[in-house]
Amino acid sequence: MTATEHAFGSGPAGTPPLLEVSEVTLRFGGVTALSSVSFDVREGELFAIIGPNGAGKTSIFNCLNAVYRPQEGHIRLDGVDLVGKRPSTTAHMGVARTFQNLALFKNLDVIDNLMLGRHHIMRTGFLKGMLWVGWAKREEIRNRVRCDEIAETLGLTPYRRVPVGILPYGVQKRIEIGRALAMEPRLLLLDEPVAGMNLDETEDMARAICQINGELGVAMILVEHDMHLVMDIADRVLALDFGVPIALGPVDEIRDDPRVIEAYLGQASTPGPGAAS
Amino acid sequence: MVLAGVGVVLLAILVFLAFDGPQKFFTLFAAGIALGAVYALVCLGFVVIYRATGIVNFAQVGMVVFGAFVTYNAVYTWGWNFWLSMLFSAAVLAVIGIGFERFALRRMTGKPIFSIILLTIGLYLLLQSLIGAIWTNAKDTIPNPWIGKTVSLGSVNILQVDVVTMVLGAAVLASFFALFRYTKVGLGMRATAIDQEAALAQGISVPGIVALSWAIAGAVAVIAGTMLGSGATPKVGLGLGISAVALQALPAMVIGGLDSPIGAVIGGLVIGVAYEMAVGYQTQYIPSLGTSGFADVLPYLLMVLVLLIRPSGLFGTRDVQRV
Amino acid sequence: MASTLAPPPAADATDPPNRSVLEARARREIRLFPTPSYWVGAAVLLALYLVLPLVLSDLWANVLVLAGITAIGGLGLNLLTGYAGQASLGTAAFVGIGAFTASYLGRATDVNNGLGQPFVVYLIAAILVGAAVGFLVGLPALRLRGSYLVIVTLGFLFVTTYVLTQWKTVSNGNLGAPMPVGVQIGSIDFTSFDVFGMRDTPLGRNQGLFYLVWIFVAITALLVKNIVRSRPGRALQAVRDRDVAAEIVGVSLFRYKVGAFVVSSAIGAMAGVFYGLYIQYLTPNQQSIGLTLSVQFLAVIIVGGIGTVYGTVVGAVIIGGLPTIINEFSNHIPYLTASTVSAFQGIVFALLLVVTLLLEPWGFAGAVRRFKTRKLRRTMVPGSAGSTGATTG
Amino acid sequence: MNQKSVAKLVGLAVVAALFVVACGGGDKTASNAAKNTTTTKSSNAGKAPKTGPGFDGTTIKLGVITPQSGAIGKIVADDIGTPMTSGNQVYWDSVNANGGVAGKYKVSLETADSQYDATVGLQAYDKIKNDVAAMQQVLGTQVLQAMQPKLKTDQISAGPATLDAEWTNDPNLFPIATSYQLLSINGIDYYIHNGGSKTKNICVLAQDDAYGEAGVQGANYEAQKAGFTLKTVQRYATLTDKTAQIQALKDNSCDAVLFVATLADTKAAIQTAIQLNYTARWIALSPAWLPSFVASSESDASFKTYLEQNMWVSSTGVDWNSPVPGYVQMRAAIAKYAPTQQPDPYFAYGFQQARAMDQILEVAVKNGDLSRAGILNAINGVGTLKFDGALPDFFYGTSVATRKQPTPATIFSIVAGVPQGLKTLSANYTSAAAKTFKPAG
Repeated sequence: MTATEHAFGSGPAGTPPLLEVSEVTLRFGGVTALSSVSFDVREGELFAIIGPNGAGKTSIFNCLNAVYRPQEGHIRLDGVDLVGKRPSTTAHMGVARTFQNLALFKNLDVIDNLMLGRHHIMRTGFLKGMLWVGWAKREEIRNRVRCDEIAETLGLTPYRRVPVGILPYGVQKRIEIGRALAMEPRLLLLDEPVAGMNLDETEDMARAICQINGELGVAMILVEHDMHLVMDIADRVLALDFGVPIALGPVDEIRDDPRVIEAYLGQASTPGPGAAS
Repeated sequence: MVLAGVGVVLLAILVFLAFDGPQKFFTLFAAGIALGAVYALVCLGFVVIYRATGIVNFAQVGMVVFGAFVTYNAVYTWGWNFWLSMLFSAAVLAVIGIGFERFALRRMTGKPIFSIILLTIGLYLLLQSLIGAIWTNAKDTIPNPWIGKTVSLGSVNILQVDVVTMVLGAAVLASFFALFRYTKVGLGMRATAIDQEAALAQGISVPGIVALSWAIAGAVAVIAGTMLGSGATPKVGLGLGISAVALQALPAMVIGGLDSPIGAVIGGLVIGVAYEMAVGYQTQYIPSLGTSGFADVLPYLLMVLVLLIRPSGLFGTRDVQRV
Repeated sequence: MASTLAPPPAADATDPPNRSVLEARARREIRLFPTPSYWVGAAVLLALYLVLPLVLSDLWANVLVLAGITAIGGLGLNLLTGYAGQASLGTAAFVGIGAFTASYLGRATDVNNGLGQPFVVYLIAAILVGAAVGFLVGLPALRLRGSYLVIVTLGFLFVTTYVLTQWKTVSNGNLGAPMPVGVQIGSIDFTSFDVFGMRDTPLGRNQGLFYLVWIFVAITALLVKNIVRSRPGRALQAVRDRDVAAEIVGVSLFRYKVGAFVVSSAIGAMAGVFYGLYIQYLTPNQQSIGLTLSVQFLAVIIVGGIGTVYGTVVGAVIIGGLPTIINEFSNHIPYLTASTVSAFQGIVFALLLVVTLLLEPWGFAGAVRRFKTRKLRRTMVPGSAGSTGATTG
Repeated sequence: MNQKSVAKLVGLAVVAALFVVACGGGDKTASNAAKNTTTTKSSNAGKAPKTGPGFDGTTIKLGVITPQSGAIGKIVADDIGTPMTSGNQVYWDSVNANGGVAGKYKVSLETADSQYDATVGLQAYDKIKNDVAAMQQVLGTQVLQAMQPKLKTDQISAGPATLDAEWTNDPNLFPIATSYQLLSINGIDYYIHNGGSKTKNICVLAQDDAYGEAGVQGANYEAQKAGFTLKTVQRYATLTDKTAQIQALKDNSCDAVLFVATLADTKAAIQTAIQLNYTARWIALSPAWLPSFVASSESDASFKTYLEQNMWVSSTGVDWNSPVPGYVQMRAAIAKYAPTQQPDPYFAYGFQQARAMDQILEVAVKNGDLSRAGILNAINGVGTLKFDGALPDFFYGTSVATRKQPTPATIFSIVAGVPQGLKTLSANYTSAAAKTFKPAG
């Protein structure tokens, strides 16, 4: 895996990390979803978060997206605290995300979904949009071309004008990645990108992830059940169990960590390729 | 906390007004409770449907008016006994309710919420127009056993028809309580209200529960409509004034919490009393608010106040936001 | 599915996406009239616009003026409800606000303390007032969803009639106020339109208003269309389909939910100005600017098509014309007497609403789109037969 | 379709449009009306009257815009619109039987449904305006207000079917009866001089709308002229609970209540008064009254008794069985053309309204001009509208400036069993204040 080497190379120790999560605690009523979670993600790194169901993986993403507001701790992106910001602000700051259960705008076509990824890059507001001619039109064409390029890369061109709601699941997954790419993110959050995929699809997706990480240099956080995938492509891994961080380190260390093995053996399903989420 | 503060302030205002002129105060208070009982009955119908489907059912307004006219038809045209007529009307409206659910609302599952609400508005208008086509020459009141009769409570006179309304309101609330608490169907209804999918997974027949809810809503609508048509406060009599009153009950439902029967009753009483107090004292104490009309918007202002403090109403279940 | 991500360039048999090709395609796709048939349609509409007032009877001119006014307000409501997914029963309130702003500014100085301003001034003022009030109404929408929002906007409707009634300077209270009489833009008087001296007598008020109102329908439709085909329109639809996901891709809910209210209310108030010109005397009560009127607007967008621009206009013509058609043919409909005509109109109206929602939830435009999508799916997406239809959702 | 053929089509469409512009369609009546005005002056008596829309030389067609259906319209129609239109019709039936206006021009009515809604009313107007020479009846204040500017443009005269004083100031309208303000003034004044006094507590309970304003305006004027102050003015929104207002009347010990209501609220107000054990002299303006309140068998007994004991109605006209020639004629016409018609104040109003129209048309015939403009001019030539005792005569003079509203009101008490449930206490009662009252411009 070349991506692994590449990622290690791009994050020299000593430079400040892109993302710094420190001592984040999140509670819902009496339930503690995350307890003192700390980690950092370096520029260009492919970081993975693993853990059994209910470990709090998606909760971390929701904190990074400012959907949830942790009661304690800080989340700094380039030194700016994300806690208390609006979710839309995180997009402007360079955080993009794909969702476990897909969150596409299903009445809109593929291109419009990709264009929404470029929402925070574009500037046309109500007034400029109303007038259309000139600025708004030029911006629209410019960004549409960019989205077409992304669609082409992801093999979405045949479906360009089809409302995404009627497209097959695998295509929708790719559209979601495309939308995240269209956002030109600095940090990409991938929530179980291969869930429900067969072996071939999983391999395709893995290749895509490595390519985005490697060629575009986008830092990533990958939440995944598929341990093989994680072990294959991630640089470093954080293991969570019921909201509590149990291990953090390079892939090799985590693989052999007894606590991680225990947490995973504790649940019925054995992690492996193609495991359904 | 804030809510308690608002409550204390409102209560203090009531106490002040009570000492200001007891006779007037208690007369208005009694009228407010009577009005509140009508609102409560209308709201209970709204609540049943909201619990089952998660929408505010404007068709309820139409069912209230339509129910009144069906009762009228049985009492006046066919000369039936009042209670028998009401029972008959309840059966008719229960069937209409089930019909609405079966042939209209059920097909809307998964559609945007405003489409569903609009559908219920369409059904409301349909019932209202049908009234205009069917009963072209109706009298202004449903003949009833309590016309012109009052009971005295100290120095306050209350219409007998209002007393009956209050008793019926209390009875409906009590039967709701008993139904939800002690019957298997009620348990199913509670489960459905909390989570339809989970209820389905537990083997509860959700479509059956929803249909039953519509039947109950239809029957409750008949009680509200019949009492309004029989001259219960606000004495609009038999006519389209009933739908205006039924619409006025919407803020009461929000104040109580869209899914809470007890909330519906308390919301109704709060709105009823607030309305009468506003009419009775506003021109005297705050004449700058105009000669009338403030009382009509006060329920909505109270509603916004409650929503600001508790977005799910006084007794409603909190809505969990999902990504 | 075959290879997903860009395979090595050498392995790609087809040409790599060429920037200029893509740009040309983008230009073609975002055109207002992408195919010649659209141009034909536009030309036919233009011809109709020019000819209709000359041949229409006063009654039908009246009906079409009112339909045009409903179309304008409906376009605003469709932006809010159809595109942004915020259901509102408050449209009639903005019609009232627009009408009374126009009345106060536009009626003569000797009539109930009017300010005697010209058309352009009171039109712009009404739009601005509508936008400002729309901003205030939009704020609660940030916290309220679905049923709650519907009830709050209904409350807003009641509060508006109350405030207008109490604000006697503007509305003349219970007595109601005359609306501005004349509509002059430059030297053209729309209430007595003389078609550049080509007729021996000027056209009537209804016909003049037809020319005025429908040009504004066209302008409003164009502006709304521009919004929905550019960045803000996509953002609104994203908010409608999945508001949290929209926020995560960078759409500010505050800006777009409130923005939708602002724009839609401004358009509603503009419709109100024309409603005032049409009705000429307005009393601020539930009968003239109440729930019935609001429901009328909602019916227009449902029947015409939620989330489409041209559908709204079609819906306005259908909803506006239907009662008169029924009335005109009431003699030929058995069992219909003078006293049951309106009940019959009401039943037809309600059934139209209910049946549309049940059978074609995206209205007239939905039926057209369904037809197109079926074609599209057949050619574009083989093997997705089991998926749901594009028009449901 | 290629670009060329598209361009061709567009061109054709535009050419077609211009062609039609030149040939002209549209509002022919406006041009007719304009032409008619110019020739009116040169007309002379004796010749066949000038024709116009609604008059083809033999038959005069008059419009009636009244609610016939609709949510509120149906109620208004049943209680007011239908009997009033029937009054119009019966009058013209009897005139037509004698040959028609001036013995030769028959009159027919064309009715359009306003549904008691201004928007629908405007469409009803546009529907029939080209067919009619004048509007016999327009019912509903909001409907008429929306129509006023159009009446002016189209030079159509209209008979208002409400009693607002302001109608007197519109040259296109021909009101026939004492206004609400004067009914209030006279009603209160009658009370002061008959059983009450200035020192009694006199109050007002009024609907909070334009009609209510008119009643309150009259009450204030009477109070100022007679030298007392109104104890309290209570207002209510129609179809809402009136407990608070009645309680306020009771708390203020009101001895007399001027009741400015419509029949939709009368029952609720009185029932509330009964409930609260409140008794006073109620002086109701005519729109609050409906004969069926005491006529129908199923009405509530305490309600009937309360009305009989405590309510007066300030209205116009006389007892149904009065021997005045105007009523003799009306009863004869009913016997002949509408034998099932029950005694009804709105029927009587409609009958007299048609009588007023008749007088105006007679003048128009005499002027030799039955065009719209001619009829409009005829209003100013009628001098005084005479009703043979059915209503007080109405002095019109030569323009709106010279019109003098009739001042008398008739005060009725309520008696179950007599026609309309009304028994005259004082016919054509005029107070001192009524003589000086001027409606606001």
